[in-house]
Amino acid sequence: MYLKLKKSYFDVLDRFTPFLVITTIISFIIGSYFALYGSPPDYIQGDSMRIMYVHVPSAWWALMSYSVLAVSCTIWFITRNPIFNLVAKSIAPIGAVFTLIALVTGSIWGKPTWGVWWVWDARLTSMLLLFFLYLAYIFLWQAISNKDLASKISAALAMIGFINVPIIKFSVDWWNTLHQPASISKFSSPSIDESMLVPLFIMAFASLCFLITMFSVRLRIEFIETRISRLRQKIYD
Amino acid sequence: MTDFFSMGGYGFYVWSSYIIFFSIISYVFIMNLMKLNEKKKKLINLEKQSDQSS
Amino acid sequence: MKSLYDLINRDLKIAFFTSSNFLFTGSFYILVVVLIPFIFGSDSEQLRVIFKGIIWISISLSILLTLERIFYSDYEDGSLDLILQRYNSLEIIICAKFIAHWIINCLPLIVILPFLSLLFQLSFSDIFPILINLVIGSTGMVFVATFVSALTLGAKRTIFLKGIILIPLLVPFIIFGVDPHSWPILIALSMMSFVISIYASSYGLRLYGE
Amino acid sequence: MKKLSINELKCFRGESLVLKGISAEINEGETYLIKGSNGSGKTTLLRVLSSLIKNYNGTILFDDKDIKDDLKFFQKFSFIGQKNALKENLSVSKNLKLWEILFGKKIDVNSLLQKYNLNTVIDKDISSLSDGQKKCLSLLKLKLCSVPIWYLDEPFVFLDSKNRSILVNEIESHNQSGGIAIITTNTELDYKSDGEIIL
Repeated sequence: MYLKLKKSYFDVLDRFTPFLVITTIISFIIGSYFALYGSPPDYIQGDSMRIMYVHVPSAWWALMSYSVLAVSCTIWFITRNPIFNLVAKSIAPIGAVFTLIALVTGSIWGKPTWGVWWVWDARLTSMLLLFFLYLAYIFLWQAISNKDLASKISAALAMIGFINVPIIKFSVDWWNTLHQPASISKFSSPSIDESMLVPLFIMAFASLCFLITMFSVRLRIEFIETRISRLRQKIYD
Repeated sequence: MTDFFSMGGYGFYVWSSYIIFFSIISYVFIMNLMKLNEKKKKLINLEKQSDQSS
Repeated sequence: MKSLYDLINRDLKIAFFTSSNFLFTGSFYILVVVLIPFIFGSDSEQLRVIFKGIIWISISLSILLTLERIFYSDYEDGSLDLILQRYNSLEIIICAKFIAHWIINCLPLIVILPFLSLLFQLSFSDIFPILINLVIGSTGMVFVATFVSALTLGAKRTIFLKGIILIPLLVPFIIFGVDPHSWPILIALSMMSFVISIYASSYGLRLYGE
Repeated sequence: MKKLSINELKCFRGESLVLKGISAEINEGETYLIKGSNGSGKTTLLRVLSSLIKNYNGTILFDDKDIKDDLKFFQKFSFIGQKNALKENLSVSKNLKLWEILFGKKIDVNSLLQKYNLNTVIDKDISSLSDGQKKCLSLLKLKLCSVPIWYLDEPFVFLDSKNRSILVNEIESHNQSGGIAIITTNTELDYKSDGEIIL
């Protein structure tokens, strides 16, 4: 039941944050330079291909965050160590932000590529549903006033959502082949040139650093909140 | 220079997506840091209170 | 077996006594379908296509609207305590809720669907695959709705939150339900959601008990 | 000799310890009061005792059997909570029909309602009844099954003096037939009890 909070957790997170922030900023600067200037334009899509360098990393990390969320909820179910719940709780909003970014930039990319802001492409649609899975998880935490109950229920929901993600992906793919000619998806087999991989990986690394920074900050907020509620109980008991 | 900003005619799309990306990211970053500082202050206050009471 | 029957009987009685009985759910579906020609005009070729989709929209809406009747109304007035005390097998309670809710909410649509399809000049051979899919798909949707209802017992009464939770989970059923040949996948999905639902609902009810 | 014995009962709600080691021995035919201020865990204690909350430390024995292991324990008590298990938009008689199903027996409606003089409201909707009348209806659940233990959560709230004396008589006759009654209260109650648990 009890979360054993050691002082050392705080110390480690505190010491690493400035380092992480600096790495994030530097790698974003380098990444942006390569993404916007230092790489050649794509020979089919031209310079609009540059949107990929923010879109694709966001989509990757959005998916990864949900996996982390669901896996830590699963581990929580097995070990009942509340720290895994806090991990899940603090990664959810960041994942939601990345999903939102992936959706918006995907739609902006769609305009020059397909000529429209949105197509009901399998990937975009499953991304949209993933966004709602994130929202459901976050709102559930807010809707239940009893934090203990909230942690148990949202963990169960996250696991069910995780089972649902591949089903949604599979079914949306199925629906896509049923209703639309497959040629519409230009994303599906992009022959990525080596010169594009460099900025892509730098931007992905930068976004990952940002994710880790935010994650550690949010985790610390959760730790502090637990301590605050415990101190309150001690004082007013 | 104008070449760089026009991005071969795709300037609006490319720049708007980068602006959106970085503005959302910095908003999230600043909001969370502010929240962290606020919570830290609250914790320090409470710790003082509990030291006094005990 | 007797307790299963008793619980179903009780839910059906509640539905029968209040405004949520079969007549009303049936008219809900008819009214939703009546809206179609007003929106899309009276071109019967186009209407036929839209009609098949609207059925699924109306059934997911009706499941969403009645979500709180599965467990929440019993929880709110304290009957759930009594039910948990009298029938100490959670699985039976959950199965009873599945069946009762399906009878109240989905059966009316399945019964009136052949008559509704007459309005859109669809023959019985057109409607038969839809009917099969609807029977299987709506069962699965009820399984999903039941565990969402059980898990959100402690949440504030916000139908929108429950909608955000429920609708992404219903998407696969709708996608496969619309396609007339995908009933084997629908059966698999429904069976899977049955298993998940038994576990998740009893977890939710147990948490509520604590 | 049927007795309910509680041993070092501890229960967490979230992170806070609500029940801090409670022990009591309640013999056949006794009435115990649970006293405590608001939020001190009276309802929690009753829910633990009726094994609706299973997550606790310590032991609760009834008739020398642990209530966790006794699958039949659910048929040995009646729990009257603060929620009254009545559907607001249905009439009294329809609500009784629902109870008939839940309790699995025929109810003689008229003689049951006679108990608290509720015959006049039989066709009224629950939502139009007063709080006191709802409470009386809720207390009628005690008459629907004969069980050795009664858990009553704030039963005297909303009751007028006449109905209160009816309930007191009920509890006394239950005690005389060897039953146990456990009553929570947050007000000073001039009720003669065999013991008290103070939270």
